[in-house]
Amino acid sequence: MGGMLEIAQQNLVSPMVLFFALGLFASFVKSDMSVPSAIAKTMALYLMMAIGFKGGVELAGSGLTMTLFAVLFAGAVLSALLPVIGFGLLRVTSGLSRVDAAAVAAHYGSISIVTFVAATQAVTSAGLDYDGYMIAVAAVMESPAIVVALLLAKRGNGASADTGQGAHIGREIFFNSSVLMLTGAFVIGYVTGKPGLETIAPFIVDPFRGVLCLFLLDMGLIAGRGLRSGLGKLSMPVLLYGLYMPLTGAVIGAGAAMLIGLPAGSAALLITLSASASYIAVPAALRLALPEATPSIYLTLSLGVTFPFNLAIGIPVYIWLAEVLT
Amino acid sequence: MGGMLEIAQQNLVSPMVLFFALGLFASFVKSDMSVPSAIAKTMALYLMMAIGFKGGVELAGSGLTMTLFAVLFAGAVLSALLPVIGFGLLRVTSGLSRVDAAAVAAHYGSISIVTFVAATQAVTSAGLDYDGYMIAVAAVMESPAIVVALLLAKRGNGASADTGQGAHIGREIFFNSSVLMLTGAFVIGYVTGKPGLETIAPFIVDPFRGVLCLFLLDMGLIAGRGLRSGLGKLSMPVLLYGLYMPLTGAVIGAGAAMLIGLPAGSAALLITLSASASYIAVPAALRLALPEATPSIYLTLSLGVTFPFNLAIGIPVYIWLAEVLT
Amino acid sequence: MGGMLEIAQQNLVSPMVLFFALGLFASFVKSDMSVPSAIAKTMALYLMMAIGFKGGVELAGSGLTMTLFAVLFAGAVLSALLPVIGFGLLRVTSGLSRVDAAAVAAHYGSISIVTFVAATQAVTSAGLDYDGYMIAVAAVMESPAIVVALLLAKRGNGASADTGQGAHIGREIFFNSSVLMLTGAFVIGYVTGKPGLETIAPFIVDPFRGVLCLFLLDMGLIAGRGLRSGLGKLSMPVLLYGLYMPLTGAVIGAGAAMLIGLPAGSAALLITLSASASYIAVPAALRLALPEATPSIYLTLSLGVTFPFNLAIGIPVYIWLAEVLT
Amino acid sequence: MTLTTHSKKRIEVMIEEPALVRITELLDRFDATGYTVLPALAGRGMSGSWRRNDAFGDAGRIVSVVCITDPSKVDGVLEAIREVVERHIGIVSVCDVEVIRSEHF
Amino acid sequence: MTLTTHSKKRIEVMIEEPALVRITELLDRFDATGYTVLPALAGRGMSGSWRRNDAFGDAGRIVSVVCITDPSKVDGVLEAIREVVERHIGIVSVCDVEVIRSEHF
Amino acid sequence: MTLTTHSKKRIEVMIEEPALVRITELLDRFDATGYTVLPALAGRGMSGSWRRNDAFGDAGRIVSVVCITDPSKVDGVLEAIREVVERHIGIVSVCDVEVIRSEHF
Ligand SMILES: Nc1ncnc2c1ncn2[C@@H]1O[C@H](COP(=O)(O)O)[C@@H](O)[C@H]1O
Ligand SMILES: Nc1ncnc2c1ncn2[C@@H]1O[C@H](COP(=O)(O)O)[C@@H](O)[C@H]1O
Ligand SMILES: Nc1ncnc2c1ncn2[C@@H]1O[C@H](COP(=O)(O)O)[C@@H](O)[C@H]1O
Ligand code: NA
Ligand code: NA
Ligand code: NA
Repeated sequence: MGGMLEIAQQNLVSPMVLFFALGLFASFVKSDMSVPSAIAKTMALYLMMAIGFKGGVELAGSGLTMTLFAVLFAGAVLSALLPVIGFGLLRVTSGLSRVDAAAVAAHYGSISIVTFVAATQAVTSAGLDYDGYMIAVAAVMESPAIVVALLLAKRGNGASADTGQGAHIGREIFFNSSVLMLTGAFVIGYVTGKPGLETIAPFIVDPFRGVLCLFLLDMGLIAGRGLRSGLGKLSMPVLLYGLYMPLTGAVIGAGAAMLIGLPAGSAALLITLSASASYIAVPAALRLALPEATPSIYLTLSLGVTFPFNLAIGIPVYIWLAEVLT
Repeated sequence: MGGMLEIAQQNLVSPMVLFFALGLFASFVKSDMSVPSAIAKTMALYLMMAIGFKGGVELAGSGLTMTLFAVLFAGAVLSALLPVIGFGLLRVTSGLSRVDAAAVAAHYGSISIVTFVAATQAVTSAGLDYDGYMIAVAAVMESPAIVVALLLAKRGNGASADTGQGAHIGREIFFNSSVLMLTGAFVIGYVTGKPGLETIAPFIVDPFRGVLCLFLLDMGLIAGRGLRSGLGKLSMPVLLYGLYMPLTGAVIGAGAAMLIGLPAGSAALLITLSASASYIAVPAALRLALPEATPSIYLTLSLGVTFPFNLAIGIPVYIWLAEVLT
Repeated sequence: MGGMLEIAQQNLVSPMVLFFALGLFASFVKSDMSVPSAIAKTMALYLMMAIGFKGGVELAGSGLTMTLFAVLFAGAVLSALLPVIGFGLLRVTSGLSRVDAAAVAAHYGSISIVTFVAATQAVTSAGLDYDGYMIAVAAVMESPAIVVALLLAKRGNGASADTGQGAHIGREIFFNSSVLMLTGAFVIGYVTGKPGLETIAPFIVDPFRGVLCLFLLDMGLIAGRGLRSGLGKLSMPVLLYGLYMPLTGAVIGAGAAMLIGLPAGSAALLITLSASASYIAVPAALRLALPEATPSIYLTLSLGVTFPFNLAIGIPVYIWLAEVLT
Repeated sequence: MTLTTHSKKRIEVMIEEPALVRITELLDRFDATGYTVLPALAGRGMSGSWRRNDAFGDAGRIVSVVCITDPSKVDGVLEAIREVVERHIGIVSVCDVEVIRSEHF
Repeated sequence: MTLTTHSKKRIEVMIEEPALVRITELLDRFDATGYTVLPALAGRGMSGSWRRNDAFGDAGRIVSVVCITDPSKVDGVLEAIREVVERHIGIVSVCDVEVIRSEHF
Repeated sequence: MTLTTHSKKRIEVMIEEPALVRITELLDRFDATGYTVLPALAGRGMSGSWRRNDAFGDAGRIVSVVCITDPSKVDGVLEAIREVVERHIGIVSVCDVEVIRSEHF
């Protein structure tokens, strides 16, 4: 199915990646272009609604299998394990405080749903299939990383005790908009199946890739502005973390995929999930649970460095990795 | 055509109702999920634009008939009559003040366009057809109830005279966004007919049901939050009104449908209109015209109690009623 | 292909024009109908993304020709030349100050992308084709008029020197959202070609005309409200300018089209571009670069007078002109 | 301050959106030179709490009307505003401000 | 002013949106009768600058909480707010205002 | 108040959105520690009335820039702001506030 270079090249000239590049360009020339935040928020909801629903419908078609449970379990373990590794790496290589290191590590243990969505498109373009349950895996991988990172941060005395806010934080971690929309739409897709999908396909299937382009334009704008203001503040070891951590996650995710025996398409997605870093759900949860951590570090890193890296280079590599290993 | 249970079951597992349930669930677990108000407002405009346009196109196909005028007239009478009945029932059964009783009654005389839209989908799923002019009936039924309720409220001395604001209130009642969009799009649909529809069908027809799902998700969120904060403040008689008044309206609407000799699909819609309660246009008009009335009563009742009731249980019942009676 | 009257009539009963009329009507009856500004802004982005992309794809199909460069050059010259003519006419016929005259002239040298988009629809409805590069011409014509008008205004001493703001103003003129989105999407369309278009056509092609209807509804609302409050403040010569300047521009644009030997469809678009007046990009740039100019004059004129004129009457005339002359 | 400034009053009215037009008309009537309306996102008061995204239409939403005006006009304006907010949901406060261009107020 | 007015304090807290709930719960706890939350578009402070359209989710956005309350309650409320803003991004200011309907505060 | 507070000035500039960048650059230049920009929905002034939803693009919209700063800086800042608002649509007011964490201003 073609080598890595071919996938990479095809990826780089997709409208998706090019609109992201347009956003980056606009931010670099300091254009006033912007997408209203109400629209950005709704597009994010839409993407999760669509991907969740389609995943549920797929699963209704294929049924519950042992692989499903294995990969859900693997997802949870990866999300809990990667922050520990990332935290260790950061503490050893960079001068980040315990709290900042834990905060950054949380982002890389959790996932970026947009990176995931972009990967589903690239997987399909590469002629592969993926299983519907991979969307459930994405939902499962959102939260454990946050819990683990909070434990890492609080083990020291860098952070003061957070009394009486447990309920808010718990909600923010387990019932945040992103987890709930993915899971909810997944369940609805599962319940209504193909007939349900047919009634709303012209909304959630057909325009999906176009909406993704507009969303990525906005991400390019935001990532570019974040980079412009934040890049100078990152030390070299931290910056490098934004590049090697996704690859580290990818390798570990690839190992898990091999263990379970996932087919290539789904393996590529599990690898992508492991390699991707959150920039919506985790930052919001951490501002509440770990306000001492510096937002500009984790946001610049996950949105400004790792996201573009994954979108342009990472995804083709992960697909190639999945094809080679499975 | 199947019995009521079949329609009901089919209705309950439609993506529409399930997304509403997801919104309710999200509000009960206190998730931060929300749809920006700019989007909710635009989706409401969109739904009215789409349903209005399609109705006009239908009418252009079928032409003006005596039935059309009869049902328009019936709609206006129902909208004016139901508040009188509702007002009487509330005054007798509940301790609501004259002003609050009139305000609540106004909501149930007017209509909920989203309930109507959901009913058109359910009618179609049940294998029935409806006439395009039913959309004009919906538009006609929006406003008379407000006028009648104001008269009921002002007959007593519970409300002070409202000097010099007549023009604003009149506009709010007869040219509110909802009436104007429905009527305007209806006329445009009528004028441009099928060729006009073809040019914009990929916008107003194809994605319609998907948009409705997202809109209903938002309504679930809002209804759930309204219920959580407002339900405790409603007395039992008021709460029960939210359940028996739609059924009362339905029966009276069914009578009108029989008198006119409407076919089953259109009859189901007239019954639904009579049974539904407004939560957008009427509240806005009443805050201006009857500020003494307590918003939390009428909003909790119409949006939190009657809307979910109609969506989940009412609509199948009304369709079944229409099939049985016609 | 039918005379002017036929094109005009067909244009007047298109959903596009009728929704604009609905917006006008709603504003005249002082309805509260409105489209949230976040949505209006996003629809504008969407229209430019769609039209830009499609233009680029067209060009990828037809390749770079001499005509392309000729018409790009002609566009730049027209955009720079028309403000000089307009400025002269205003200074001679109206009592407008140098600064106000230059500001108004800038709007008419630049273009209205929505008028352009409406014209592409009308051209297609009239059975004509247009070349993809006309979108690049639209992008090229946005900015020169602003520069020329600033020179006209500053030659006198009506405006104080604007120190140290050159960079902002330059960005506002050459990298404004509108220019960048048009050009960027055009390039992306050119690079990805037909295969790229296929992936996102259900987003940018199919619902395009429907979105345009909703956008024009909003423009009707805004134009109507602008007219209501601003029309009385325009003197008769200024008001007339809003009617004869588009025709003047059209005639000059038609001359350029003949010189280049453009086919009828593209000629109609070049004429429309010359005849149209900006109401988004230019006002924003002028508030920064020429704050002494009175916004209510140029906005009322371009949005309240010229835009409706072009939409209802101008476009059919320009198409007819193009057909007659080519 | 060495820059010449002028003492004015800043009236702030938090009012439910449907009744906004009553406040602005009143300000027009009293020749208040200008006002600015700011949207609110959420709030709580005696009649309960609300959030912008949890309301349909305008009912239930609060906006904040800011009017900077001359002390001489404040009494009349406040009296008129009081009448509106007595029937509608809303609160009113006034504070002292200095402005730099007195011709605007 | 001839109209009877009452002296109150207007507390304004600019706080990052994720921590908003901490401020409002605190105001509830201290029986502050009401508050209104206004959105902000952009800003700059010691922790850098931000714009609403350049942030995903709520993190990084500032909202302004306005609470008009009785002078007697201000000390307690401020002390509690200080604790929140010491851990979160936010600033606090207080000014004197006059209100017309004292039963609301 | 028993809590230690510090006297500052709260400058509020209502300015048309296209000129916002001029105000914020000026605040940067004068080392004003921070500012927050609030959107407005509608307004009326000498140059007429406007509503957010009735304008395309930013032209015609007003935003409110709030800057809490030390009294010692106010004169310079106001003088510079005056120059901007003299060419642009905008109004300026200043009021006294107390803040709790002086290191922020
Ligand atoms: N003390 C207060 N400070 C600031 N805003 C308030 C206050 N009291 C009420 N509000 C606002 O005014 C609205 C209506 O207040 P109420 O009439 O007391 O329910 C509330 O929802 C708040 O948005
Ligand atoms: N002096 C100030 N005046 C007004 N707003 C401020 C001020 N300082 C900070 N802010 C706002 O509070 C946010 C956080 O401030 P900081 O914690 O200093 O970064 C800024 O982004 C501004 O929106
Ligand atoms: N006295 C005032 N109080 C509050 N806002 C004002 C006042 N005067 C003007 N404004 C705001 O500033 C904008 C421009 O004012 P002007 O330059 O007078 O037209 C108006 O549209 C209002 O939003
Ligand atoms: Na990850
Ligand atoms: Na009804
Ligand atoms: Na032009």
